Amino acid sequence: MSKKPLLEVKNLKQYFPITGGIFGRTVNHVKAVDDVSFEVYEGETVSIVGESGCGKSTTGRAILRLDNPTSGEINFEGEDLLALSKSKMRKKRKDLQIIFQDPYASLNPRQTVSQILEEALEIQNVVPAKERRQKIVELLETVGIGAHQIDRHPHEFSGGQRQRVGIARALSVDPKLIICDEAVSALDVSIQAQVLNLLKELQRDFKLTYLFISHDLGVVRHISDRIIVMYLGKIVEIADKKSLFENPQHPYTRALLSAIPSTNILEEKKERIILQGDVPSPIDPPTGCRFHTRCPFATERCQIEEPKLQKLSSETHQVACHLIEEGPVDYSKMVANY
Amino acid sequence: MLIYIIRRLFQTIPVMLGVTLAVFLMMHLIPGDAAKIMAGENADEAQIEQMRENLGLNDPLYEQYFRYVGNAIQGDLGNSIRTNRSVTEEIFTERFWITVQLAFIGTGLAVIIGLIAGIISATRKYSIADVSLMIFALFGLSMPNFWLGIMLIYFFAVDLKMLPVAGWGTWEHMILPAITLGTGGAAIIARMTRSSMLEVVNQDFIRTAYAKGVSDKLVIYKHALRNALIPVVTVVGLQFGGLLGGAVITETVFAINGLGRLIIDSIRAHDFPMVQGTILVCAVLFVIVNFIVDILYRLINKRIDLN
Amino acid sequence: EEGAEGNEGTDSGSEEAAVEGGNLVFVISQDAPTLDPHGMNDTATTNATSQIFDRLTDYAEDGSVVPMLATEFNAIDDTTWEFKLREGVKFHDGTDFTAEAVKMTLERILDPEFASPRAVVLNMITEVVVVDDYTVHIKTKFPFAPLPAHLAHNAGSIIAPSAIEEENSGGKKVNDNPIGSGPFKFVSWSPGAEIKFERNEDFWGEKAKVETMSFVTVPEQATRNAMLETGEAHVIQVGSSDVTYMEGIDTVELTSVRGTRMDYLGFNMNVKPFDNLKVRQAISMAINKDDIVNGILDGQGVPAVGPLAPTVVGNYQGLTPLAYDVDAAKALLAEAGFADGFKTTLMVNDGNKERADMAELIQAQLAPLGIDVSIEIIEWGAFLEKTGAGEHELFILGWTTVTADADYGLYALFHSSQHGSPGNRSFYTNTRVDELLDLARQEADQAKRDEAYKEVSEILVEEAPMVYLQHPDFIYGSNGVASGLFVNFSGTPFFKDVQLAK
Amino acid sequence: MTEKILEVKDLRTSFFTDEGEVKAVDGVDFSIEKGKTVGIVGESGSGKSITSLSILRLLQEPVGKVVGGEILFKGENLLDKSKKDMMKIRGNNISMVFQEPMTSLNPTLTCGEQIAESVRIHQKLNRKDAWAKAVEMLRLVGIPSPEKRAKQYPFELSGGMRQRVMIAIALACNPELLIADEPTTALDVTIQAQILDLMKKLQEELGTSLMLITHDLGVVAEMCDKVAVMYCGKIVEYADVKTIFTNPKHPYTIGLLNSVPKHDRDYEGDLSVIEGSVPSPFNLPKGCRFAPRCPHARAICQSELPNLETLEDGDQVRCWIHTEKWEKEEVGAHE
Amino acid sequence: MSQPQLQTNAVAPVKPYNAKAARTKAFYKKLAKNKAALAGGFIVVLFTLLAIFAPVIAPHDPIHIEITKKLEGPSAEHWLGTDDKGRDILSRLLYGARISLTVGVLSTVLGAFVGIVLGIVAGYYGGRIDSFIMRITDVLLAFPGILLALAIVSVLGASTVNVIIAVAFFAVPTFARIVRGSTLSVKKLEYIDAIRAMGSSDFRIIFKHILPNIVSPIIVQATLYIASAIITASALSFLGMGTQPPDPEWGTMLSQGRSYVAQAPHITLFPGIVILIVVIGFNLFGDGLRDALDPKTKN
Ligand SMILES: Nc1ncnc2c1ncn2[C@@H]1O[C@H](COP(=O)(O)OP(=O)(O)OP(=O)(O)O)[C@@H](O)[C@H]1O
Ligand SMILES: Nc1ncnc2c1ncn2[C@@H]1O[C@H](COP(=O)(O)OP(=O)(O)OP(=O)(O)O)[C@@H](O)[C@H]1O
Ligand SMILES: [Mg+2]
Ligand SMILES: [Mg+2]
Repeated sequence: MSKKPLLEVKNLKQYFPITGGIFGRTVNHVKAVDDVSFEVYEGETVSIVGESGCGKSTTGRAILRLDNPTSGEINFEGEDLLALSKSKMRKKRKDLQIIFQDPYASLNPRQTVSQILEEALEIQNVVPAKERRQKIVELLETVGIGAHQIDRHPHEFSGGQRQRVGIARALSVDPKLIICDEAVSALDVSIQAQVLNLLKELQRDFKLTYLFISHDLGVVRHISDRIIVMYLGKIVEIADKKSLFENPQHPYTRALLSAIPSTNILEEKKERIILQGDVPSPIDPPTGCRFHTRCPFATERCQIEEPKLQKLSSETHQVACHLIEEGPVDYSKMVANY
Repeated sequence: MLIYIIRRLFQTIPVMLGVTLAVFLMMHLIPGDAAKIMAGENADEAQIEQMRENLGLNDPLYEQYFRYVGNAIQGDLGNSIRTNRSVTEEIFTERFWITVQLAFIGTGLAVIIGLIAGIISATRKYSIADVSLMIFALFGLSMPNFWLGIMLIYFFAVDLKMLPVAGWGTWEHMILPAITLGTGGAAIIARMTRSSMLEVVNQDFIRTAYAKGVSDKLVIYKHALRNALIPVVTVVGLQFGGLLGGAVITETVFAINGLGRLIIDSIRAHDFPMVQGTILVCAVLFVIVNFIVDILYRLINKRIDLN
Repeated sequence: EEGAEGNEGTDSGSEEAAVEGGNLVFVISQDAPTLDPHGMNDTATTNATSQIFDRLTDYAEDGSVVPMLATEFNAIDDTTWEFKLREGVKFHDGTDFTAEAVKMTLERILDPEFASPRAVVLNMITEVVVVDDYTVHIKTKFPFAPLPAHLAHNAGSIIAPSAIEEENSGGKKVNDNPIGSGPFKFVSWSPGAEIKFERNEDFWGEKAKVETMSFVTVPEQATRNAMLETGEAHVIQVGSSDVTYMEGIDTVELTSVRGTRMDYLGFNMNVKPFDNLKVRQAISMAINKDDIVNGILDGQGVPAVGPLAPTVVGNYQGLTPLAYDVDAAKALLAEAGFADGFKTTLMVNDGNKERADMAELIQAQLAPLGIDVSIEIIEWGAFLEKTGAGEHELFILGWTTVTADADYGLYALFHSSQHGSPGNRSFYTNTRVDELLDLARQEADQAKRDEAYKEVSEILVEEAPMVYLQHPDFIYGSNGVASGLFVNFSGTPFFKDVQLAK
Repeated sequence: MTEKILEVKDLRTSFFTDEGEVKAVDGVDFSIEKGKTVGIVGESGSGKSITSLSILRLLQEPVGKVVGGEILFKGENLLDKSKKDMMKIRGNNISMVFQEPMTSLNPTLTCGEQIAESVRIHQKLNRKDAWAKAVEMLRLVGIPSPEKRAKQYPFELSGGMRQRVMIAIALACNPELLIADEPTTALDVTIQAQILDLMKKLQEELGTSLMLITHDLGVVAEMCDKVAVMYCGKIVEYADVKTIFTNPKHPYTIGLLNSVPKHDRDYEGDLSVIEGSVPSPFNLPKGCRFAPRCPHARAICQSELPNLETLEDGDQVRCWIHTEKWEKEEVGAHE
Repeated sequence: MSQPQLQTNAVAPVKPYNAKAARTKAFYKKLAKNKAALAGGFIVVLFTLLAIFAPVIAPHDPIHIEITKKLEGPSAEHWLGTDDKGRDILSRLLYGARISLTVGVLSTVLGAFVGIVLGIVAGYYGGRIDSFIMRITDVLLAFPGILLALAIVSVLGASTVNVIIAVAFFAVPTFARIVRGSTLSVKKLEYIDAIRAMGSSDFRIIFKHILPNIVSPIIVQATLYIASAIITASALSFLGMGTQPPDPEWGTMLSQGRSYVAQAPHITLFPGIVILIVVIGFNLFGDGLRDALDPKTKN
């Protein structure tokens, strides 16, 4: 893993206005992503996990400038994407691609597979018009779709195959970074495994960097190098895979990990941490630490002061929690709470 | 809710301004000269000029407009060119209530018939009743209503002598106009109810109701209908606008002295203040009804956030 | 009075049993815009106000002028007329009718500030002098023979001074407070819908038979017909095309009156090719007036030979109109240099089915001459404006000689001082015609006047500034009326004597 | 052997569509013992939901129809019941929780009303008592301040709370059997944990039997006593939970278990996968439905459908490998 | 690179086939199954043909006046009788199809065009433009439709062209709203984001990706709107503000003949029936199209 960050996200904020009033005045904001910073290095896979609505997709979309972030910087290869002009950004898009969750909605139902890919090639003009057909066949073969299916429409494919077409489209412009937003969540396990393997293989072959967004920790553990845990628009923990799964630090991460039902039926069942209540609304997030409303360890300080991401002993592990500062946490208390 | 109502009221202001501006401009683009019309066929130039001056038609357009809006806010819509009486007074006589009555009876008829037909159709999909009701609805939708009105007169009043030909007052007078006016709306509501019902019936919560052991009837009337009504209610609001427009024709055919006829007469006579006034009142009426519908809609459909 | 025909067919089925009192329903197509007899110049106003107000003089069935509120009238010099007034007449509010009422009424209509659209009927009057309570002198600008006829017109309705005073002092306008001395009193009015009247129990003459009366407005012809058919309406004005059908209905009686109206196809003589006499004559000859009368009026009218209807005092029916002859017309047109015809526009006002029908028929009849007519139906105000300003080619219009006197029927239409909106929309100029019209206007001797009008008519036929099409009849249908409906030559119905059937 | 509350025998359900008959459920056999939990897993479209809907006879006739088999509830065949009888059973003896908490509640009725309705119908309680019961049920499923919540509409509740309301509705009449069709799929893991926990607790308290449909093997492992694995409208393996996870017999079960990425275990390299994808319901293979994707398939697999055979350890498997015929088969028909 | 380890769907039908054709075929199949839609389509096509070939089929000159033969009932010479000026009603109806269908279609196309542009702009760009456009449609909607049309015709004068403009005018808000709604929902689909992430211009997104995907509701709405446009046009004629004589527009014929309902019912009856049939035709066809284009409906 080289130490050069390919992507650097700094203090990214994405507030969506809630409009109201007579003239569509903004009355409030959904603080979907609130001051998030992280890096992605070339060739690695970084995952973002967290509960629904915590701002995973929003982060991904902001990086691609699919929405216009409220503030922050997104440095890609040293260049701030948010500062680029519209037309420059359009050219830049060649280097950053996205694969979406819904294999049904992410392909235009009116286009054939070859039209979809050809359009992608045409927009970025990566290969001359004459060679496009050849390139399309190659691309499809790469993702495991036969040349005879080139003129079919998306609805004639299974979900897994559609996802492959989506991957082929992303690959068509030779991107450096691919954001996979729940790229396998909608697929059946047996198909999901196929696609995950394909993604891994492509990464090896094309030296791709992935920002992998998912809520499935099993998948994340399988594919990632490093993992970012988000809660309500904030990063609560960043760590490499091993230390995150084996030594989670943030109470939320721990709860998350323990909440997943295990198939390991022979093992003694671990005590589970069951969080109380629901995720609060991102419109008026709790003060201080956003997790304090559900955290069994919350202190007064947690309610007032917002914890910052701090490096732990291991360089690659960062946590945003006041408890950590006060030494190791006794997580048995959490269990007892349940 | 109250805040919502107030805010929703405020939202109607730009619409109202737009409406006044649109009407005002339109009326002033009309060829012809109000002064000349008033003066009559055999009048001379000097008389016409005199009349023009009296009517303030020589002022710049924007001045006329601002004067108009300013006065309108105080309930003064100017004086009719034709009768020289206050437009507000002229509108808010009996005729206003007649049209409101007519439109509401028409709407009521449309809603009642439409809903019943729609529910019958939806609950007995593809039955003879369904097919014939939908054919009727299609006819209702496809019939020019002045034609329907005249046909009704000749059939029920002239041939069968069951009902009076024209006029307004007793309930007998109201039947034919209400049918004429309500038919189109009934057809639309029937079709809408049917498709809305069929859509709702396929939704998950209906399955939930069945899984609870709720009887068919209760599922239809308690669970499905309530939800199916949601899109229908909005249509009713819009229908009301259509009905106000339809009143122009119905009132003409049945010689009912309502706003619709006032509008037509005024347009013909280039009675600007009167046309402006009546159309404005119709638009206000429409906006108010839709405002009420909106509130109703929110009462039925609690899903919509009141903020 | 040459050629003047009497009215006919005014008797209703008298064998029906009549009842006293009752409510008479007269269904009209358009409500009166005002109940002020000075307020508007249109038929609907005339119809309504004629029931409420009396005039100094009146037209008899034959069109002659007879006394009404005046008992006698004489010209005492060239420009002064003396009127002796009826005594014991009371207005509806109980005030007495005196010479003061005449003075106030006439001064009101002549007041330039009041700008009555009807001032034109009486604007030759310069002064009204009250001699005593029951004598007035009316002075005119110039010797004006037809003054009694003009005063018989609805514009000459005598309004109670009390009503005028109230209006002047800022109270109710005459429009809302029409007080006359006529057979019916005004009760209430919902504009656009219904006017209610009741019998004037103190009427100076024979009292009205019905107790109450309402004028109900029904804009849709089919609806009016249906109402007459079911008896919901007692009286309606019947469209000429419905006459045949109505005749077939047992309960419906028809009353038909020859009118003083003349419908015409006008040329704008200021524009080519209508400045060319031959073109005008050719067009006159290509139009089959019988087709128009029979086809559009269903025979309910007479083809016009000249500008004046047979019912107008001073008309001359011995004229030889340009004969209907398509071949001759073609030849004339070729002589004029239009062998292949030309394109032109025919303007008609909207809202008048019969005129639109005429336009279509004329369009079809001119087609064989190679004249390609496109019809432009425009709104009444715009129509008057354009034809008044000379922005037109062909147009169809009508002129009702409301006073039944030739002066009213010719002066405005053909005098060169009347170009444009005053009435001469053909922009016709002929010094001899001007001379004759001026002369006849000031001549007291009817025979001399007739002579002048005869010559004018002959010139007008020859010069063809317009095609005189027809004089339509006024047809009223009644159902449930026993007797007594009277319609005058300008189509105004009078309900004083109407008795309802049992 | 304990009492069987539900016994499904050779259930067949078809949809008659424009394109032809879809045999959504094609001969399914399983049973649920009193107080126990049976899990049904399988790929999307394998017929899990249709099986459950068939049991309650909630299919949309005439498009979908049970065409064969028996559904014995406490020994009585539900397919023979009249509509009225079924109405009495639904929500009372058997209730159901659906997958989508967002759409499965009537948006125009308050939560309390929706719970009370069920009680009113089956227990003939009056309005007031039914409401009290509804509030009690909300409290039971762990909704804070239930009196207030009962008066709220579904849109005012979060997904997890709605699912609790669904469960409250289902359990309001103390049913003997609860069918839960993917009750937690739409929920976040932390909420899922809450719900699963709740269901387990309530099941223990009330002694309800549970039929749990899911595609999450983790959930199955945590919740179930027995597991039926479905593939293309058929049960391919039916065994108790331990056997399924420790000693799966059917190649599909094995493939399925291996292709799930585990969050609690590290491994290197690629996941093992099941090649290919589920056949189209209109174009089902003649023999074993799994044969086209099966790494072991032989000629007989392509041509003949195996039966669900009970092995010595009680595991039921639908696969030729576990039959005597297998040894006699030629190898290499596949590829 | 290494061959991906799995083969694609082994069981999916692999026979070579043209996908677009298949989809179109499925659409037609669905449409063909809907008898009402077929009947509607038949009516529409029939009247279109009649309109096109009117000069060939019509037995008489539609504007030739033979005043002596007016108000004749149906006969061998005049199959549907003559009107109040002795013109052949059949011929007038045939020629009238040209005007009425043109009014219906043209006003719909015109209104739809403006509506689509406004709707797409509002839906795609959102924000202030959206609010502004929607306020305009609010204003237009606040006028009862026929009044708006009346006002426009009285401004512009009564003629066929102006009727088209007027009827088109009040189609605008309807289409703008539908298009805006559809645009909003299509805009949310991931493939729009995907193509945006590719670096596509707004222009391409709107015309290549959004527009084609919202044509179905537009076409359905348009078909239904043609029906109401024909009716509105005839209502304007009734009020004397429609197509002017001698042009044989159906509504004009109907309203001109209405004074003869009692004495010569055929002259209103036939235009009335023709309007009814054609409007029903468009309605049925539109409904059928909607069903055929809607993936949710099966039967
Ligand atoms: N365009 C938008 N306008 C307003 N709010 C938005 C918009 N997009 C997202 N949000 C809100 O921002 C928050 C974060 O959404 P986001 O889609 O990033 O969540 P996520 O972590 O991807 O969740 P999921 O797992 O459900 O995909 C949510 O509360 C969402 O409602
Ligand atoms: N209304 C219907 N018409 C036609 N086919 C249907 C219908 N409903 C379901 N099917 C078919 O029945 C089969 C089984 O569907 P079912 O819903 O039981 O699957 P499932 O196992 O519950 O899948 P999932 O995990 O996606 O919920 C599928 O092949 C589906 O296509
Ligand atoms: Mg997301
Ligand atoms: Mg399912």
